[in-house]
Amino acid sequence: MNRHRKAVAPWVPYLFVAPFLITFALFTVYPLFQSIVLTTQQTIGPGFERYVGADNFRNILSDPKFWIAVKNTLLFASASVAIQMPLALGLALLMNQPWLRGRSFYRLAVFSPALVGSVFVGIMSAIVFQARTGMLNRSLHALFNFNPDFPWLSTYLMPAMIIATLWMWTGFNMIYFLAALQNVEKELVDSASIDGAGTWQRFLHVTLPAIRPVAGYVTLISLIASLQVFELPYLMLSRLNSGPENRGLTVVMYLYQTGFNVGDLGYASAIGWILALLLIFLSILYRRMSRDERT
Amino acid sequence: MIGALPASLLALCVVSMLCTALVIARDKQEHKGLVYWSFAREHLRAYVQQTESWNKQNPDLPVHLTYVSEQALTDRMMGSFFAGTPSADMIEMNQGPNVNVWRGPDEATGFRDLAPLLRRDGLIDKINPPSLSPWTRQGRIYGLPHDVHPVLLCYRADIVEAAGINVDELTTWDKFFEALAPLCGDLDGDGYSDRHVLEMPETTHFMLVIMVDQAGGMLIDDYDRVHMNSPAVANVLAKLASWAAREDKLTADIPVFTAAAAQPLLKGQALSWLCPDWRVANMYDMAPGLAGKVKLMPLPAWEEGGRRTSVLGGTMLGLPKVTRGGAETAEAAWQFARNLYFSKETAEYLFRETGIITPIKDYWTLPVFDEKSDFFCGQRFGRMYIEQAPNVPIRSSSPYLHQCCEELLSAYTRLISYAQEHDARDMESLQSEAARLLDIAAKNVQLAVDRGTFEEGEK
Amino acid sequence: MASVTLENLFKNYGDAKRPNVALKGIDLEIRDREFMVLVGPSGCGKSTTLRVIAGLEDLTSGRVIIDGQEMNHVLPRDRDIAMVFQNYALYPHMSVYENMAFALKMRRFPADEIRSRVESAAKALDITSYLHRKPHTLSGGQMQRVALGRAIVRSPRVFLFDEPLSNLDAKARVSMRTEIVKLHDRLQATMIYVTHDQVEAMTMGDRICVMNEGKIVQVDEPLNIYNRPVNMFVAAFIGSPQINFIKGRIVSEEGRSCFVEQNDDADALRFDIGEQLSLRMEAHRGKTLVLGVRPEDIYDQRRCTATQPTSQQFARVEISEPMGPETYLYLNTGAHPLIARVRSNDRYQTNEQLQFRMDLAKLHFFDAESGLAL
Amino acid sequence: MRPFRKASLLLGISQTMTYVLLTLASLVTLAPFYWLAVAAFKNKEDFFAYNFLPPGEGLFGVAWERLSLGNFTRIFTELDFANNILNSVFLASTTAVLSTITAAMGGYALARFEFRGRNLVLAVVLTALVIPAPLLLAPSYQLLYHLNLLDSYAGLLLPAVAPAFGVFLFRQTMLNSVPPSLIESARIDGCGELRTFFTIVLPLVRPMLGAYLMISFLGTWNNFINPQIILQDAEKFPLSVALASLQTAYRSEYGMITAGTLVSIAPVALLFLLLQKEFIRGLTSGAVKE
Repeated sequence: MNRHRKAVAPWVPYLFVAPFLITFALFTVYPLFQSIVLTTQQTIGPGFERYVGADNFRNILSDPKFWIAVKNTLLFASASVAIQMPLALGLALLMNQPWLRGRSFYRLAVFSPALVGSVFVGIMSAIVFQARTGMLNRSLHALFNFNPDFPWLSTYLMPAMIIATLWMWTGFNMIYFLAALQNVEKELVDSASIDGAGTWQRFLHVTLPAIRPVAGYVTLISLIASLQVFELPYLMLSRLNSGPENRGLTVVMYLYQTGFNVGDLGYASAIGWILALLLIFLSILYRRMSRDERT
Repeated sequence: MIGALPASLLALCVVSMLCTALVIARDKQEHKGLVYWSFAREHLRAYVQQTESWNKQNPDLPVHLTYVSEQALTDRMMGSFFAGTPSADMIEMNQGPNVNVWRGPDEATGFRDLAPLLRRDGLIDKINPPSLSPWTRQGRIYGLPHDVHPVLLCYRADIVEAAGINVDELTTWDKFFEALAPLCGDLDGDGYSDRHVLEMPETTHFMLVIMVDQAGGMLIDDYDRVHMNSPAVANVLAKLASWAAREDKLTADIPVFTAAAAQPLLKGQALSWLCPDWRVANMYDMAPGLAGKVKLMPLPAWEEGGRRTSVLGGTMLGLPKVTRGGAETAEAAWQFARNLYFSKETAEYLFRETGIITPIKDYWTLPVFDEKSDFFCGQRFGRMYIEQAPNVPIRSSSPYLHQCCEELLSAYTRLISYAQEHDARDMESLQSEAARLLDIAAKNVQLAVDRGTFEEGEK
Repeated sequence: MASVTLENLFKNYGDAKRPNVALKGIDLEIRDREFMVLVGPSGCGKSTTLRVIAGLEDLTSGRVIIDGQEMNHVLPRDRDIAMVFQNYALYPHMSVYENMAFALKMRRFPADEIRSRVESAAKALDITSYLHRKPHTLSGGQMQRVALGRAIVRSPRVFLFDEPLSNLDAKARVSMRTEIVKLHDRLQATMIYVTHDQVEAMTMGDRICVMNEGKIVQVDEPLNIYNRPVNMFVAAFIGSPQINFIKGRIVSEEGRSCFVEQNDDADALRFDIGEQLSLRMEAHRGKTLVLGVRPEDIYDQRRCTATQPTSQQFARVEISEPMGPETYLYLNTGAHPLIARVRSNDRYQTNEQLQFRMDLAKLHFFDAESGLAL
Repeated sequence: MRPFRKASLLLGISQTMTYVLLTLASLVTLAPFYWLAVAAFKNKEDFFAYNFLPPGEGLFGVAWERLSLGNFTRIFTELDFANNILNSVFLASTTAVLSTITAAMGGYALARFEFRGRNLVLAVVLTALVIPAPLLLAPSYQLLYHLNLLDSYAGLLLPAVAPAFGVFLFRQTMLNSVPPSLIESARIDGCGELRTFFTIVLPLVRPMLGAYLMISFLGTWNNFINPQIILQDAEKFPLSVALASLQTAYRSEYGMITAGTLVSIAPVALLFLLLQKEFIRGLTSGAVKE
């Protein structure tokens, strides 16, 4: 057989992936496998482990606290994505007006919270949402005579968390939508208006379908990120407290608590894998849907 | 070749290399000797003198006092216990969420059992017995108690006494609430109540647990048996919920323990608040404006003649089993810890700086505790706390304690909603609802207890 | 300068189980200084062949020989070739000068040598005035000139062109076409040029290699390809408008040979093919075959001054497209459509009945089954 | 004439509405920053006493004399803040540079090379994208312990060097904006593979490079759980850990927390202003084009 030599030496691709692959294999893939092993164990830290088979999964399914975490996480994710996407799109549409002046200022203003990081948003939310003395209640009371003791951090913990997330990420997603809108072919919009489509119809039938791939991508990323929400409630509730009636308990927070405070790495890994499977399922679903759309 | 690369990458490269050089060039602190972690700067300040004299006498094993924030301390301590890696030689930790330190059999616990040492050195009887309880697990003592933390009630003497109320007569909570309720309500006319009888946060369980402890309602015992669904606990919850849910809301949901709490107290939003000894320093610092306006009193009892105090929080000094120095430094660490915790100077300093009273009974006679305080209108508050110190309730060291507290808080908030929807003054229905909610709570905790396979052998 | 020999090239993109064969035994000899055009529809393997020559693609089997040297194991950069890409492949962050100098710099040419080479190439291509501009400020035609310049400065043994004009507008395409031809004349270099455009193939190539489905169909000089296509594929691919195909048979009628369209329709074509053709097609009498007639070999009866034998038929004009000097007539005989290319002397009305003739000497016949020319 | 005037009136209203809405949105997003900035200058007593500036006799009815730099001087004198800043800059810039280069190289290989095992690597990367990070915290801690990397910068840097997300982003970008013909052209021009990567490919993905540097810098800068768990020695602490440790058992130093937050936002804000254009273009280059 007369093998023709490739355009590049066969080791070249490996040279490029090697730095990534080696560290990735060591610090991601290996611990990942380790975590699978852990799901069959109950531990007190890495030192004490006992094989329990499928007990972890069985216990999780009958653990009311886990289901509260699931409920909270789903509520948080669906609400924040459902509000965030239209809001981000709306802002992007406003900012996409050709005659708008000061666009870069508005863009920067709306985007700026994403710079701060969820650590600071968490700490800040803990102060801002406080009853009576917090900035939010104080402002709302001054403006609308709103209840100054409104319990954001207890009864309305979930809305408070959603508001904090909206504040933080809406501008970030708006950037994606803005870029997508600027990529919509002007001819399409023009031809639609010649065809007699009103503003709303143009948006519905031309603009929206054109930005759909981006919208899908942004929605998926936001959904995955918000299903993994952890740092925000962790710092907002200052650590272990998951709020009254566990109102601030999310799946990843429960994972962290059981793993790092209780020390049961097995239980934590099992929780993590349940979440991971859900996320994998979601992204497969998304890929299916976007593939169907293309064909 | 370099010219083609984006400036941002190059700039960061330069910054990175520069910082690397600086970080490498930086002097390395040598941690020879014993490392002492504490979560509180205030404590460390009290130990400086002792440490300096120790270091003079033991130049080979100097002690390094290190402040580590509570979160970081818990994370790192648990991390090193779990991994079996050395952390510090002495760890001063706060009672609270880190109850999981006590999970599993003794071999799984990161701290040394100090009971044999305490007995050997004849020290065990010097300590106020209830103060040992949070650090005692099934007969083993894992830490030296730092404090007693009895709880008194702090009240706005300026307002209460101006209204002609004599607090000495208010021996039970019922009487207390009844007497002070008329002072409360909407003062500025915006439609929202801005004066309440008692600070009782609905977001954290700490104050709630004080009340339950005072009433003698132990949540869970040392052998992980759940008792939280007892009538005593139900009674406390029902009463508190009744006061919280009334249309003239008598308890104030204030974010306690934060600087934010000081403002409502200054403004008189709460007429009284539960005040463990350590909160005194907190008030000095956060609300100096309260000086001369507040007084302390023993807690009103739940029943006539009942306990007039409770307990909240606590610090212990533990000696981790795994250390860098191994067995050689272990005895030195014990020496240092014992000297520190059983020292008169430390006891005095701590009280002066933070209001915390010592668990060493011998020192309770020190004159410092009889000094009059201007902050508390001339009261000898040290003495008041010490009088209650022997009466503080016994506490559990169950690893499930924290979960019990959380479940208790959940039951409480649910009960408040129930009371708001029904009749907030119908104690009978509130009590039965409280009992029902507590049964659920107890069942949830029991589920977690049953899950644990490591504790099985101990039962 | 160099010759290029391709020996039995096979290229399988898939694997043994799921083959995806792009080249199925390519044998081709490109002579020194020749301008060879590889042409064919997309997916025919012409670009793959070019990339194999460049060394950008590995082979499943076969040999690539440049100037007698086997190149299979030589890296692209060591083959001494230059390639011009469809999308110009200019480095966007480098100026025109830097783009042209890049390959020389990589080969460690001395700086003054680089400068003189780039400048003379720029002068030849008339791009001196924008040597210091970045590619994105240039028009498509200008960019392709730069790409050409980049190839020229190297003075490689072989130039490879991968559809270099297909991204250009019509006008630029025509001017670049002549530019490249002139370049070939001046440099006297071996050039291999891939295109799907038969006009480029006809006008530029010394020889044309028509490819289809991974195989070479015909290699010949342009006019030979046009006049003597080896099969229906080549006949159809080369020539615009496309050749007309009519399926039918040659039958004997009253002692004469007639072509009869295979169609039940009353208007089916039927005409006498004359003696000469009759003799030539003797062997194929009665078989189903395909008649090919190029549009320019169909005449309007009124304008026909031809002395050569012709057929005579009627058709209806469906559309006439005046192209300037000539007009394309879309005719319908009633049985099927035909395209004719006639002089623009006359005006044609839609639906006008037209009598037309076909040049019998220029008729092509193909086997209906194999498609091969008869 | 009339319908025209009506149309322009409508346009005027919608323009005004747009400005009003955008200004409102900006106010909502900026208000907490304003609060933060003001709070950093307030003393303990005023911190929660007033929402924004304390009212007084001074200019604009503000008690300027009650504001001070006290919180700032305290973070630098009472804490080792300068050292924390150095640590943060070191960690963030080194992580950003290293992870950007490895991610770009990996993404390039996955997008533009054929090699055995590529699809496997790709599948693992895609899976890793949806793995919740805390799931790896426990086994990673164990691993770092066995590698003797606890309480070392290497223990923080090495795991951060292999970002699945970065490789994914760079692969997308490479597919979109690095035409294969350019690489082939470089190959024919005699350019080595590494050189092609650094001189041809990297400049082509410049926006993504800027964006990813930013993302990675920001992520490390704000990361707090990993350094908190992995580092033991206070001298090695980055800003985030130092700031979080201001929330102590007996009191939370909110004045110092806000001042520290303000100081720690400044470098990222500066970096963002510098990289803004590339960041926004790069961020979208992975998603917008198909």
